[in-house]
Amino acid sequence: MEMLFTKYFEVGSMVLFGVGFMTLLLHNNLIKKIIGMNIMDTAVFLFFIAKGYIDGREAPIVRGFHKGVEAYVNPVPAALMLTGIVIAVSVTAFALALTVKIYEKYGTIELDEIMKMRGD
Amino acid sequence: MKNTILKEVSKIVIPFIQIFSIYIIFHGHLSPGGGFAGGTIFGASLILYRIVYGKGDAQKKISYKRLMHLMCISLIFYGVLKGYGFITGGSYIDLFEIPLGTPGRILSGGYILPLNIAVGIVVAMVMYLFFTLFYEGEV
Amino acid sequence: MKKLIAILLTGILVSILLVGVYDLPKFGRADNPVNNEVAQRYLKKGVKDTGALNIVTGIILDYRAFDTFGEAVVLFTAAVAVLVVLKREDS
Amino acid sequence: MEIFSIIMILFLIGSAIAVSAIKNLLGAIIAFTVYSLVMAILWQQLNAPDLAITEAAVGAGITTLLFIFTLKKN
Repeated sequence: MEMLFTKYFEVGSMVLFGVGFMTLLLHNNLIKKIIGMNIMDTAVFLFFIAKGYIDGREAPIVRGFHKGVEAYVNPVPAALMLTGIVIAVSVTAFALALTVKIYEKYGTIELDEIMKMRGD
Repeated sequence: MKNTILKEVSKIVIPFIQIFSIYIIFHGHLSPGGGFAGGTIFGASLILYRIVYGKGDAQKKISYKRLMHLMCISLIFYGVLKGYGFITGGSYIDLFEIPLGTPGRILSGGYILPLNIAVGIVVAMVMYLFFTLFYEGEV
Repeated sequence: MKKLIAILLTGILVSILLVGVYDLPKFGRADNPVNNEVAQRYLKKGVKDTGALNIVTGIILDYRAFDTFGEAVVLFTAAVAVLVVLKREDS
Repeated sequence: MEIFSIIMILFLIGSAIAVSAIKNLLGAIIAFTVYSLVMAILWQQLNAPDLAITEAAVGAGITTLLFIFTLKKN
């Protein structure tokens, strides 16, 4: 139970992942589903960045002179997640384009009505 | 749009947004920022121009042909320049190599500054393309 | 019924993930296994190798530059795909 | 810093639940914008300013724009 107060970033990102997953499962609307997918993305990014943090150190930008290895936080998770943010944007844009096309064809974006129209 | 106040205000605001984005791209190796953030802000300024001035004026400045040319040329430029850097760096071939310079100046860091500019151009054009396709269905 | 199953599934998933979090090392310590020799190598020699004061930029545009190239290609491909899907025919 | 981070995480979970609970689609998109912006502040707290600047420009700017124009077409 005291884990909730020492590892609050990790616990928070896992709960956010669960909330995004529930949004993905519960709603019929396609736009709500895409927002849920985005929430799951950012929860995973938050978990990675929290793993790279070290108490009492500063951001990995050298100002003035190099203060040694023990003065900066871990730069590798930040470099990896910077890639992930941009990929998340392109996935979102493509999913929204497909949503626009689905609306033009069926006239609705509720998933169960689309299923009823298709007959399965 | 026929709103005069909006046009006059955006005529003042858009150059400041663009200069801020160019500052972020050019200081990408000295301070937080870089190609992705600066390119997105530059794309936002183009989007503002498109919303305020409409389709006709925007297509004169940024036509579909020019946009695609810029994107493809910067992507190919990125690949060729970094491929050349990988060949020359740390090998025994005596080809020309950009010097690293003193850290802390703007013109330093070897290939990082031109690569940042290429990434910024690609990101800005992609954001503008997304927006116009969602807004009116044509570039 | 469907909502109940969804909530139950999410509860099971989150509890499994929280059990996983319970076994992780403590938050914010310098001797965690995340901070291994890779990060220390980048921090120690990053400025001398790349010439960039921002070490994150040094990693994404010098050490792992082809990773960023693939990312730019993904952005370009997404733009072309949206162009194909969404461009109007009549214009 | 610790208290501030905990408050921000609770606010983040609250806005994520609000996205799921609000029936109006425009309201849900605005709640998602708030979520992105609070996430950018949290990354600044975790000493990753590059990510914070990118998320504030991309997540709270362009993604919201795309969602709202998709909603306008429907």
